[in-house]
Amino acid sequence: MRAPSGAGIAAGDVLLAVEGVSLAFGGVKAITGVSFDIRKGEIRAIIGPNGAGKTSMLNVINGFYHPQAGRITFKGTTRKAMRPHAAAAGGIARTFQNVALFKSMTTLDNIMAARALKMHKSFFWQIFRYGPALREEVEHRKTVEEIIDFLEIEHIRRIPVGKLPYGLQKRVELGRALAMEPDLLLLDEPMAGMNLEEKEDMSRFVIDVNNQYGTTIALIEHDMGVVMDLSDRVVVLDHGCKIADGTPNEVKKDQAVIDAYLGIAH
Amino acid sequence: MSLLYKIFFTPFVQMAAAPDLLVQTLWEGLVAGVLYALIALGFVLIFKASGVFNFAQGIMVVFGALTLVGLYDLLTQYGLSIPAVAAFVALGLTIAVMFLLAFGVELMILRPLVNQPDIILFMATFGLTYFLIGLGELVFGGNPKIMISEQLYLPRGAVDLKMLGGFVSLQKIDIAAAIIASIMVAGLAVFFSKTRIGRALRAVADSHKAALAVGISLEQIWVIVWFTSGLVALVTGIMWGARSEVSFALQIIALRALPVLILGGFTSIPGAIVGGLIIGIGEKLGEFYWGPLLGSGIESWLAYFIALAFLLFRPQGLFGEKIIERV
Amino acid sequence: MFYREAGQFKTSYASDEAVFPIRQDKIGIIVILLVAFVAIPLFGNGFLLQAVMIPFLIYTLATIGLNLLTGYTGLLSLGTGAFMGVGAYACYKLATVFPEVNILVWILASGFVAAAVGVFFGLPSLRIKGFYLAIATLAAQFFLQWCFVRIPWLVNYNISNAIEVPTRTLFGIAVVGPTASPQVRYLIVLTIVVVMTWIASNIVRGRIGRMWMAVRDMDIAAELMGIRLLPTKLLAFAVSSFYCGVAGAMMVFLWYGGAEADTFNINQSFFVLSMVIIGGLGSLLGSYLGAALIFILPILLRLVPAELGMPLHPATAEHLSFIIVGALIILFLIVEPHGLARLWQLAKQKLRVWPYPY
Amino acid sequence: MRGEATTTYTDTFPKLLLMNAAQRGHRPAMREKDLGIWQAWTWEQVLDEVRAFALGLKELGLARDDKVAIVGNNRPRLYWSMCAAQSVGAVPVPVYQDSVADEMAYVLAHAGVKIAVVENQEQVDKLLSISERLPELAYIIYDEARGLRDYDHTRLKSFADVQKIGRALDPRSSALWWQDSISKGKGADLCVILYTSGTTGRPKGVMLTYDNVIRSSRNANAYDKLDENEEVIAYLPMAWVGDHIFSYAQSYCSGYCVNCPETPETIIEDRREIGTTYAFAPPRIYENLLTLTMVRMEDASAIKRKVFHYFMRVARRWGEKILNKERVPLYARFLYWLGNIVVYAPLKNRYGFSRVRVAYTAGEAIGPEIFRYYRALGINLKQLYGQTEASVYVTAQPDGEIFADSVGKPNYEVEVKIDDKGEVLYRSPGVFTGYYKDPDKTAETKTPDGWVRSGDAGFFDPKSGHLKIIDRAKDVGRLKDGTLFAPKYIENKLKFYPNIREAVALGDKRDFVSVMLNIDPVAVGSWAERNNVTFGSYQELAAHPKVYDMLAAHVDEVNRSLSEEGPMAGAQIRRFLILHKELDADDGELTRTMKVRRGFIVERYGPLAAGLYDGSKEVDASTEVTFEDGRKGAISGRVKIRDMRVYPSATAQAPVGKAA
Repeated sequence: MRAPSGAGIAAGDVLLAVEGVSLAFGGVKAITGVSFDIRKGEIRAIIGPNGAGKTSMLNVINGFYHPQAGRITFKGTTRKAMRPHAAAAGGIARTFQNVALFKSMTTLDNIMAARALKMHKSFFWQIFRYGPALREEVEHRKTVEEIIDFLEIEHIRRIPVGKLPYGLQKRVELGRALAMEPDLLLLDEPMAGMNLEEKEDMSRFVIDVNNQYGTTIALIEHDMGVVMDLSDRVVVLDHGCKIADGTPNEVKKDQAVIDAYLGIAH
Repeated sequence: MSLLYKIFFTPFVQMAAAPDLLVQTLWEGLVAGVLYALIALGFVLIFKASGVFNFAQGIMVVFGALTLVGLYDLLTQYGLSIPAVAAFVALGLTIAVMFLLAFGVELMILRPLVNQPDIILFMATFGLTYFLIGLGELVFGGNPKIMISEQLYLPRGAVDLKMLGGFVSLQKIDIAAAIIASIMVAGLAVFFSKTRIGRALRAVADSHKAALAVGISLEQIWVIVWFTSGLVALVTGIMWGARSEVSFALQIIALRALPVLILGGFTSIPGAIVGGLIIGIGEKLGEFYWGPLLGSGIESWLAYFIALAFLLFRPQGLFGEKIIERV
Repeated sequence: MFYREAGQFKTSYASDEAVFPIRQDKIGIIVILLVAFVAIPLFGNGFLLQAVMIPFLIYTLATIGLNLLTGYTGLLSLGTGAFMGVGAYACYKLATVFPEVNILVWILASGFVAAAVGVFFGLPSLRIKGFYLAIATLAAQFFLQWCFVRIPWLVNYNISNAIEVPTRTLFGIAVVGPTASPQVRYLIVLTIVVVMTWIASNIVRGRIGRMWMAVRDMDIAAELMGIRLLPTKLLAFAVSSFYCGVAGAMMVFLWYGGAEADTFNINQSFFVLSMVIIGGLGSLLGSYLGAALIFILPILLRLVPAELGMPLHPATAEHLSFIIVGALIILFLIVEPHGLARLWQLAKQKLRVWPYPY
Repeated sequence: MRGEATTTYTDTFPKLLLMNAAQRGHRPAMREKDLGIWQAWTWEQVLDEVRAFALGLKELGLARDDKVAIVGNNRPRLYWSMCAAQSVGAVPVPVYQDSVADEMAYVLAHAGVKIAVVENQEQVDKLLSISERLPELAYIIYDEARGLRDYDHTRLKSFADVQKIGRALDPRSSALWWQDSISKGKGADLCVILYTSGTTGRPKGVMLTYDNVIRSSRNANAYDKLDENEEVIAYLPMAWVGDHIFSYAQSYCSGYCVNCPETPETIIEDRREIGTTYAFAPPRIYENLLTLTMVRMEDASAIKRKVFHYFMRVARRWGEKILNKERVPLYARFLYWLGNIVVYAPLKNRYGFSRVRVAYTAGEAIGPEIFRYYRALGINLKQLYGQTEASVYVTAQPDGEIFADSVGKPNYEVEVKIDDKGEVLYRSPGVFTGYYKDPDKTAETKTPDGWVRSGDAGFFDPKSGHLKIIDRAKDVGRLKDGTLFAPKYIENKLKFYPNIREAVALGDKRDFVSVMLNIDPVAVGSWAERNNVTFGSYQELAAHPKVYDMLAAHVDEVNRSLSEEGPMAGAQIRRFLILHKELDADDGELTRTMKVRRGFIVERYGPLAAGLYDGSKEVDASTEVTFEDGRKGAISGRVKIRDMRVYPSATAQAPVGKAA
């Protein structure tokens, strides 16, 4: 796995910025005027009570939802809204709150599938699975095997992911995202529903990904302990509005945040 | 140029020129639509309650009609000389058969296949279709039969209304069909909104637990639903049978009714009714006024194109709300 | 228990991803191919070839075609029959307009016409899913069938309004038409089907196959991974229709020797669909097994009683076979919803871990 | 029978590497399951890798006679680094990768390690944590970079980087230098230091020369006719002499291929994929495999179970005979052939033993049941007796001469003798030169004329001429008349009977041998039901005359077998009793690992012990016990004592076996 293309952005510079983004379904407001940025190489946490619009925010960032207002700047190009394909091609990968793997496919195929964008050999070669197509297949298999090795999931390589325990599925999903060699990795509650040990493993992987490949990571997480340990900066949402933004310690002390978590209405 | 002319001008001229013909066409479309609606209703009932796309609906129509006629023949052969009595006894027996069918389906298909993917259940009803075709033909023979209309006191002949400087002839059977169908629909509507079982059925559509809360087991509900749509099928069968004849060709009309589902949605009863009418009328108008351009027989697919065209603008169907996909 | 895999290790990804990575399977497939290519043509009688093997193989190809669409990409189609028809009529037109070109070329070429039509009718998959899409494909079924009936140009204005297959030769041997021997036609069909199966397996094991399955299992995730849904689905429609088209062409030119519009009616579609389901969604092997069961079973139902000396009235036999096939479909779905392929898989797994239970 | 060892041969591993690269350059030398497939290296490629790394080491300042520690699971690069170190005249010191930091600190300090080649972050952290105690440690070289990205790399290098350094040198001159440095090495040089995991006291560094290792490896290869076509799988600790000989030395000598598993968890699958032809494992490995099989078969369908058990009976009856090429009736051959198709071959396939030619169990005694099971399947499982000090091979069972309770005959060029105290001594080209920096210990173990004290007591079985190990020498006692008394040996013989749970043998400094027995409540209980013997309690059952009769029969059999075993004949059992209570760890009668604590028991059951020797027929005993809930209570009862007849020694005292 080679380090992701920086696209001329040095570590510490803004990789992605959302400005005044608002999103609503019918009448229901999910996000209202939220702005924040993610710097290259950092681990950025997005936290907030349930229904704060965290997941919607990720959906906006990788173009699954199209906000009614606001701008999104990714790698220096500003758009009104991302498009899923553009986002993926531009190097945004993600995992999902409740695992969205390809259930009937094996671990290997799931991760290989994520290489689709990077495989270009023509249909003609595909049908013979020979020459360029085979070479391409093998070369990508190698990359994928490195990820499998990295996540220590060799033993489930050939098992359909639907049969795997939840914790492992989460890990495979991370692997699938990594296989896209993303510049920005969005993790939607990567540790939800895990036991302590699994959480520790997952945290280790997240950190390793961040320092091994220098991948920028934005994650949603409920476990405050984890957030405080992992993240460089935290943005806090509540009822679709940003109520705080800063280092874990700053955020921890912030009154608005405390209220929000105590459930005091605004 | 002249083609566009033919498409966008001539037909309307014709309509204006002979309004009585237009009315006549509309009427026929309406009747066809009512019957489509009935079949669609059968689909919807089952889909709502058991999430099954019942491919066998069409064959149930035929099977019902066949059974009725077949039983009638048997009865008359073995002594029952008074046609009317025989007819209604046969009707009763047929209803009983439809119940057995529903019961069998629940026992043999739904229960063992509960929680299987939709396509599996769909295939099962497909197997059921084969089965019923085979059974029907084995028992009653494959050759077309005449529906016992007059024995059931279904009117015949036509009333000719003088209007708009012409005649509009309404087949009495069509009027009857329209009326019966409307009664049927109204009845179902009442059944669903007023009765306890009916409410349970609606609950099932939302969640199986809810149904259990009402205190009716899923199995019972399935039986009821399949029986109900069996009755609907039977009625449809009688109507179509009375208009043409009772044969396996009838099952094709079930396929004709499918576009109604696209239009109305799989789970909406009003959708089925309105959709049925739209398709029925659209089909007749299209065939009568535009058909000649393409050569006849276009009604075999016209309905689908109407439905698809409609769908491109409103994917959620007539009465469905917009779906927000979540991840 | 016959799988002795100790000592079979892979030192390259290529060999690890071979079609039959296990030696015992390789041997098995070779044996089967020998039987199919040598034994059957040598010893099989006309009936076996004409009434059993040829149609079985042709249906297998159609089943593979539909399986690529429904099994691998999760797009339920009820228009298979029509797409086969497109292949047949296209082949007929091409073969009669350009008689100098070899017929086999046209049989394959007709697949492309079918593919084009398939793509067109796949367009609705942009907006609709599941059974809605299935119904949309019925539009194709009825419209195309209507075309076959209503457009005499397709059959060169024959009075019979049907396709009449002319005699054509390859290296001087009649391959299609009344004079073509069953052996020759069988070998041609077999070759085409085997090659196209191999190609299909290459496609589904590669990038494209994974994209299809991804779309099938979780289209949203696939989209967010940068897989464009519409092109992927349309490609599935194209390839699927290609296979069905070729199957249709072969059906008319190498089996029936003639056909009319009704040959490709909706029942044909359902027939093939049931083969897919019984065989197993998303399995090439299953396509063979399904076709075998659904097609050969009725034949047996007709033959067996006769052999037992109590010949049924053909009509009765017909009805019986309907009943039994229907019952069997339901039974199979209950026993193993994932079809014969899954049954085979389980059996094979048992054999591999023998004597352990797991 | 002389080994080929006397003929002139290549005398160091680097030279052997050159030879293999020249003779069989394109044959696989090593494989590792990595990234999903078996990455393979031919001898030529290995040569290249080793050369690059060796030159890199030299550039890092590694000089002759420096020590290089090797820490980690079996990985090709770790094996290469051994040869690389040797090629520049340094000495590899493999260390147990699971030893705690403190232990490791001792070994590395004691060996004075200059460079450590380790597997991964885990080991690096361990070493860094103790680095201040290792002043001589100049560099740590790691194989797996994972997680080490941000570490300070002044003293830390990746294996690949070191190779880069080596490859960066001018090819010609550096190659010449390397050749020269290799040719400087000779057979008498120190080859490796293996630290014996000290059960008692500090680990001792066993020094072995090239001659030691290479000659005994060659002899072993000759003994079992191993050649370059063997496939072995390396999964035992690299610091264990067994692995060193088996996965390194013997491979270099015969040119066979060594395979490293993907992870320790996947070992069984990996073994199956490779299909090893030559296997080497301590008994527990075989035990685990057998247990796994039995557990799995319990879940199998009834028919399958029946088939399995039926054919296992067939195998037990005939399998070994067929394997030993004895004459067996035709129907038996047929049945076995059938069973082979249905059960044996598939099972062997599951184990990955389908292609195995020779499999050894060593390290400790293996249960005869387990041993026979594998033999019965047709796997050529054999026992050998070896020690680090001997470069493993002392004795081994020749093909066709297999006994569950012997460790076979001396290997080529090995002399074995039993001293008057019954301790086994051996002398061979393989015996070590001494313990590193520990002349006293060396003197204790190694006599001036080159005999090594094994510390084990044993004797040569007069019938087979096989060596039998009876016990640790220090545990072996003497009867008053001076005859040898090996309690564990007798106890084990008794415990092979399912009815006997535990046995405690008395006799040291006494007139004769007597034993206290513990019945196995399950086995005896079911026996009682079958023979409608009624009993209310364990005590009642234990005291039942019929039970006594049954055990008496067992003891009698033991006596007969003892009588046939030369030196053991004198130590037959004269009297025995059955304890009225189960020996229990909670009462301190057993260790937590379920070994009997002889001394403790003797004093705890003083009256009984006395009774055994004062000739009384029965003794009253009362013993305090601890119940599950921790309450204390007393079990008292009348314990009968049986006299047994002894057999005349079947053979004269066996001569001190000199097989060489």
